[in-house]
Amino acid sequence: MLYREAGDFKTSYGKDSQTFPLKFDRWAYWLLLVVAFGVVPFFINDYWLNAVLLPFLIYAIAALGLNILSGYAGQISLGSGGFMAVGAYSCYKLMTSFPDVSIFFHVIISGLITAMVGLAFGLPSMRIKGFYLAVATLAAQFFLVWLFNKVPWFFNYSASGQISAPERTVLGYAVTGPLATAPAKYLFCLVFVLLLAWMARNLTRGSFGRKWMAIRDMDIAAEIIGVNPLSAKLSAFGISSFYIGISGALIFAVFLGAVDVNDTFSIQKSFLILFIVIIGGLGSILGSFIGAAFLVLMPVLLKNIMVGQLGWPSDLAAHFEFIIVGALIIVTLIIEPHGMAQVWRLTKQKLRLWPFPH
Amino acid sequence: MKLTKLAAFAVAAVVAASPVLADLEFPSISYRTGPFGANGAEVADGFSDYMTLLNERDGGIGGARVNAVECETGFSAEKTLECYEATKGNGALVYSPLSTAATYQMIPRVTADGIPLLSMGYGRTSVSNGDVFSHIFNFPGNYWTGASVIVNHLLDINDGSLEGKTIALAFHNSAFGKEPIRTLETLGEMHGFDLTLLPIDSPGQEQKSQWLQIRREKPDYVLLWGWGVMNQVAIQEAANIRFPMENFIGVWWSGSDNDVIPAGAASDGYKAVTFHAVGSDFPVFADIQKYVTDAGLSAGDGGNVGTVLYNRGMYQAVLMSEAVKVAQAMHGTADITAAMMRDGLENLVITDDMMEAIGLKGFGPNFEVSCANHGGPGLGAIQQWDAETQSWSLITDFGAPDMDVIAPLIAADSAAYAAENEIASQCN
Amino acid sequence: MNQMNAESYVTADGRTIGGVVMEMKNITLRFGGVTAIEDISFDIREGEIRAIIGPNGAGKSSMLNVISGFYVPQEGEVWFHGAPRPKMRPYKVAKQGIARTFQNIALFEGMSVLDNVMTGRLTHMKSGMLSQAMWWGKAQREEFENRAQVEKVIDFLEIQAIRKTPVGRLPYGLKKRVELARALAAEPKLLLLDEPMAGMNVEEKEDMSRFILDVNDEFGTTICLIEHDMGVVMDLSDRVVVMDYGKKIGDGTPNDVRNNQAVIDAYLGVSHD
Amino acid sequence: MPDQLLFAIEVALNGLMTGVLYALVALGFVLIFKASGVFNYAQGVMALFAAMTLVGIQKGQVPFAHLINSIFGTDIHHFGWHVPSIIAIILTAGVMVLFAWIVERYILKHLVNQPEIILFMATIGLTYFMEGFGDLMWGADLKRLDVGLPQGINDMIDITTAEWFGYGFFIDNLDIVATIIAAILVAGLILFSQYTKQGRAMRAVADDHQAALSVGISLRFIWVLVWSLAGFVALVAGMMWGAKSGVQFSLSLIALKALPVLMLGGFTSIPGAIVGGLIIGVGEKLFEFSIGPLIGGATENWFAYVLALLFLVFRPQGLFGEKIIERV
Repeated sequence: MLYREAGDFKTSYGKDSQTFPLKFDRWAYWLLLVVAFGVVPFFINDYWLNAVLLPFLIYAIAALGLNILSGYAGQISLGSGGFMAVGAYSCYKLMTSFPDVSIFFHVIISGLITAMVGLAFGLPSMRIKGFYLAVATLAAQFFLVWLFNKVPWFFNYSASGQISAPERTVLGYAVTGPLATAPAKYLFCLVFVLLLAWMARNLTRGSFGRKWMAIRDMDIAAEIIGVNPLSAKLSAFGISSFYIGISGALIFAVFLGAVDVNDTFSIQKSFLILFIVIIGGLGSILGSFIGAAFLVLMPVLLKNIMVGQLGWPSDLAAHFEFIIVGALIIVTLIIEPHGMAQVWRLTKQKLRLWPFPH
Repeated sequence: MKLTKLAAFAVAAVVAASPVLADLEFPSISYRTGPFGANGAEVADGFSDYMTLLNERDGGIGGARVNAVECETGFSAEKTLECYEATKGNGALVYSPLSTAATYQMIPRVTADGIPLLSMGYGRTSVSNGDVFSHIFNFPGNYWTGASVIVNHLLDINDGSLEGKTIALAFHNSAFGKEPIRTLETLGEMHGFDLTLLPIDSPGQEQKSQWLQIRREKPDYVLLWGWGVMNQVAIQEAANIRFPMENFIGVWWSGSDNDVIPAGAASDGYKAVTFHAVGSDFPVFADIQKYVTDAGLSAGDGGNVGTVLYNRGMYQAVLMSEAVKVAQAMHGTADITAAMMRDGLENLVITDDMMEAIGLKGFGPNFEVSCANHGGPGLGAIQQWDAETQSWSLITDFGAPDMDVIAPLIAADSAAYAAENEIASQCN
Repeated sequence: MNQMNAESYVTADGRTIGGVVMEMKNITLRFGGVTAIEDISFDIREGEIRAIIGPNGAGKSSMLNVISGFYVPQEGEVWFHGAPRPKMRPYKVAKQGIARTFQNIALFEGMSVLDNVMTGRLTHMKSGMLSQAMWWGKAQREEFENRAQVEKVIDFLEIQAIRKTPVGRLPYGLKKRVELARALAAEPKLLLLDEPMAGMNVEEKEDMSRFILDVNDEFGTTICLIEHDMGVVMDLSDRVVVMDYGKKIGDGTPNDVRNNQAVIDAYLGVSHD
Repeated sequence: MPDQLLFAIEVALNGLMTGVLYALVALGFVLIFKASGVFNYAQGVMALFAAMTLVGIQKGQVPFAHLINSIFGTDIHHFGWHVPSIIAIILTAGVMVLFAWIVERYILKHLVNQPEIILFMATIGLTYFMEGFGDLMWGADLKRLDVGLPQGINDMIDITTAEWFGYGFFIDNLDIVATIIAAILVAGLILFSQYTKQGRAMRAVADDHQAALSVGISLRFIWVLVWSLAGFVALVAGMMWGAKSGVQFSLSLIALKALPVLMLGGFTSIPGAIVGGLIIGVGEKLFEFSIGPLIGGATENWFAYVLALLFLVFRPQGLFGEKIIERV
C-alpha cells in the first residue's frame, strides 16, 4: 500500500496535468535529481561516467528528439545519424570560429542549425508517407555524411578530414578537450538532458503534442478538424532535429572529442536511435530514457559477463552479443510492442492495487 | 526493484572483470566482427599469440607476466573509447587501436592520461614528430613514408623518371584514405607525374564507376588505399578490366591475403608496400607452433598463422615487448608503468642481433626511436602476390622514403597541431 | 451578416432560423470516370438542422467532404457567408468554424478522451512553440482556459467518467459521443454530422437525437447531418435534401419530402431505367 | 565529343547490369512485403547468411566449429569432404526454407496484427541476430565463393564494339550471367504465381488477407512460402555479390542499395523492383560519370536515394502504383 493514489485529489487543471500526478512519483523524481546531480558525479568512477552514463545521457536526448518525430508525430526517420552530424559539425565550426562564446550557446545554436536542416528534409513528408518516408530520410543520412566528408570547409581543411574539439570551459571547468574531467562532462550533459526532457514534456502535453498525435493517429481527420499538416509535420521535424542536433554536438564535443563522420554518424547510429525509441516505447518521454539505458548498458553488461566473468574469447562474445541483442529486441517486441515504458506503466498500475489486486 | 537488481549485477560484473594487478597490461583493442572483422581477427591473433608465447616460453617479459586482454570494438570508435575507459585504470601500458579514426580520438586522451599509443603504419602521420606528440609513436612506417616508398619503387622500375606518367589513387573516402594525398601531390610535382583521385565510399562494395574510369583513362599505375571489402572488390575489378596487376600497388592495409584470395588466379602479380617481411619462414613460428598452437592456446582457430596481417600483429607485439625490455632496463624494475613504457618506446633501438635473438632475423628493418623522431626511418619494401603458390614474397629490400619531402610535411602538420592545442616543445 | 437571403423565421418550437449561411451552387464531383455528385445546389440556413438523406452510394458523404473542403468539386461553387469560398485546404475550412464528425469514427486512437476533445480546441489555441516548451504563463493560461471550455462540453455530453480513458478502449456508442464532443469543442458555426446514429441501438439513438437537438437549441449551432434512419431524420430536421445516384431528387421540409414521388421511388427501390 | 558519348553508353550499359543486381535484392523485399506486409530489413543479412552457408557446405566446414573447439578444447574445422556446387546450392536452399519456417514459427506468428513499424523493427532485430549467428556458425573470416561463375571482361563484346566504334565496351561476364539468372528467376516466379495452386494462394493473400483466409488458405503456410522464396532470391543475390567481393560481413550492406529501388518501384510491385533497379543503376552510374568529377565523386551512396526521393515527391504512388484516392 506504499504506492497509492487514494486521497490524492486534484483541485485545479494545473495539478491535473502534472507530469507526476502522484505524490510518491514526485518524491521519487526529486530524489532522483538529487542523486543525479549530487551523488553520481562524485561517487561513480570515471569508467562509468565516461563510457556508460555519458552515452546514455546523450542518446537519451537523441531518442527524445526522434520520439517526438516518430512516436508523437508518427513520421519514421532513419536520418538521425545525418542530423547528428549536422549538429556535430555546426558545433565544431562555431567552437573554432567563435572561441570566446560559451560552449553552452554553441551547443544550442548547433541544435537550431540542425533544426533548419531538418525542416528542409522534412518537406517531402507532405507528399510521402510511411515506409516510403522512412527510406526517403535515408537520403538525408547519406547525403549529409557525404557532404561533411567532401567539403573541406566543414573540417577546417584538416588533412585527414576529421574534426576534434578544442578545450572549452563552463564556469572555469573544462567540459571538452582531453583535460575535461568526467564529472564535469557528465554534469554538462545532464543539464541539457534535464532541460530538454522538461521541454519535451511541456510540448507533448500541450497543443503541439496534440497536433502531432492527431497527425500520427489519423492525418486526414486531423486536417479536417483544423490541424495544418504542413506546420504540424514540419514543427515535429524541426523540434526533433533540434534535439538530435544537440545530441550530435554533445557526442562530438563532450563524449568522443574527435569524430570521423563515416564512423560515428553512419546509418548504424540512425538505427540505434530508432531502436532506443521503439524498445523504450514510442510516444513516451520515460521510454526514451529506459530505451537508452537498455541499449547502452546491455552490450557493456554482456561483454563484461561473457569476457570478464566467463572468460570467453572476445570474438565469440561479440557474436553472442549480436545474437542476444537481436533476440532481446524481438522478444521485447513480441511481449510488449509498446515498449518498456508500457511495461513500467503496467507494473505501476499493479503496484497501485497491491496487495489487493481485486 | 528489477532495475536495482540489474544495476547490482552490473556493478558486480565490472568489479569482477578487473584482472589481478602487477602483470604487464597490454589491452588488445581488436575487432573480430563487423565490416573489417576478417582483417582485424588476423592482427589480433598475431598479437595475442606472441604475447602468449612470451608467457609460456619465457614466463613473461623480464619475469613479469603479460596480460593481453582483448576488447572487441567491431571497428566502432565509440566501442574503442569504451574499451579504453574500461582498461586504462588497470595499469595499461600501451594502446594500439588499429583504426585511424579511433587513433585520432585517442591522441589527446592518452596524452592527457600519460599512456603511450603505438599506431604502427596507421593513424595520424605527423605524430612522428615526438617533439609535439609526446606519447604517440608510429614507427616503423607511416602513410607518407609508405606512399613515398611506392613512388621510389615506381622510379626504380622506370629508370628514375616518372615524367609524364599518370598515377590514379583509389582511396577509402575517410581520414585513412585521404592521408597520402598531400604527399603524393607533392611527389607528383617533384617527379612530374599526374595524380588522379578516385574516392570510394565505405564499404566499397560497388566500384564499377571508378574502374570504368580507370579503363578509359588508362593510368600507368593505380595505387590502392583501402581496407576491408573495398580491397577485394578493387582487385577483382582490376582483374575484370585486365589492368596489369604488376602496375597495381596497394598500401600495407591493402596487401593482405584476404585481399587477393577472392579474385583467385586473376590477382597474380599484385603488389603492396610493407614494413615487415612476409611468410612463416622464421624460427619464431616454430616456437609459436610448439608453445601456443599445439598447446591449444591460440587466440583464433590457428588458421591465420603466417598471413600478412597475423605477422603484423605479431610484429607489433614484438616491438612492444622489446620496448618493455628497454623500459625495464632503464628503470630497473620488471613491473613497469605506462610512463616507463613511454620511455621504453622512445629509446627503442632495433638491431639485427635483437631480431635474430627473437627468431625473426630480417623480418623488419633496423631502426632507432628518439625523442624528436617517434616514427623511425620509415623503411619499406614491396611485396608481390603469387597466386599459384598462394604466397607473398618481397621483391625489393627495405628502402628509405624521400624524407626531404616528408619531413617538411610532418613539421608543418605537427606545428599546426601544436599551435592549435598550445603544446610546448617536449624534447628540450 | 447575410446579404442575399436575409429573411428569417421562427419555427413551430420557437427557434429562430436565420438567413442562408452556406450555399452549394451546382456542385459536380467526379473521381476519374465516376460522377459522385452531379450538379447539386442547396442551401443551409443559420440555426437550422439540415439533413441530407439518400440510399447507399448516393453521394451524401462526398457532399459533406466537399463542404469540409476535403474534396474539391470539378464544377460549382461553395458560398459561405454570402461570398464564394476560394479553394482551400480542409484545415482552413475548419478554422472558419466548420466542424464535423465522420461516418467511420475518426478518433485519435492513441490519445485519451480528454486529449481527443482538446484537439477540437486546436483552432482556438495560438501560443507559440517556445512559450509552450517553457510552459510559460501565456501557454499555461491558454491551456487551462481551453480545458475549462472542453470540460463544459464533457459535462454537456455526460462523458466525465471516461475523461482519462484511451479512446481505443471505448465501446462504439461512446466513441460516437466523444467524436461529437470533439466537434462541439471547436464551438463551430456549422456542425456537420456524418451518420451520427449509424450502428446504434434504439436507446443510443434516442440519446444522440437528444444531444443533437440540445446542441442546436442551447448553442444555436447550425447543423447539417447525414442519416439513414428516415424516422430520426424526419423528427430532427427542419429541412431535408434527398440525393440518389449523385443527383438531388428532393428538397424541402420533412413533410414535403415524405410526399415526394421521386423520393418514395428511390427508397422503395423502383428500378432506374 | 563522340568519345564522351561512347563512354556514356558504356557507363549506362554497366549501370543497367548493376541495376539488375540491385533489383535482385529488391525482389526479395517485394515478395515478403506483398504477401505479409513485413518490410524485411533482414533481406541483406539473409543474402550473407545464404552465401556463407553455401561456401560452408561446399567446403565441408563444421558449423559452430569455433564454439565447439573453445568449449570442448577440440580442434575440428572441416569434415574433409568437398560438396559439388549444385548440390551445395540445393542444400543451401533447404537451409533457407528451414530458416523461413523458424522465422514464421518463432517471430511472425507472435507478431500478427502488430503495426508495420513493429514488424519492421523485429526484422532489424532479426538482422542483428543473424549477423551474430552467421558468424558463430561459419566464422567471421573472409571466404572465397567459387561456384564456377565466369568473371571478367567479355571479349566478344569488347572486340565487336571495338570494330564498330573504335572503342571496346567493357561488360563483365558475371553481370551477363547475373542478368540471365535474374531473368530466369523472375520468369520462374511469374510462372509459379500464375500456374500453381500455391502461387495463386500467394497472390490471393497479397490481394486481401481476410478474403484469402475465408476461403481456407493457410496464412502461415503462405508466409513460410514467401520467406522461403525470398531466401532463395537472397541466395542468388548472395552468390552474385559474393562472387564479386568474397563472402564477408559487408555483403549484408547490399540491402541499403535495394532501398531506393523499392522507393522508386513501389514496395509491392515486382516489375517495379526490376525497372526501379535499372533506373537506379543507370542513374547513379551516369551521374557519377557526368556530374561526379565536378563535385568530388563518390556520389553513388546518396544519389540513388535523392533520385528516388525527388521522384516520389512528384509521383507519390511510385512507378507503377495507381493514383491514391484518400477517403475518410
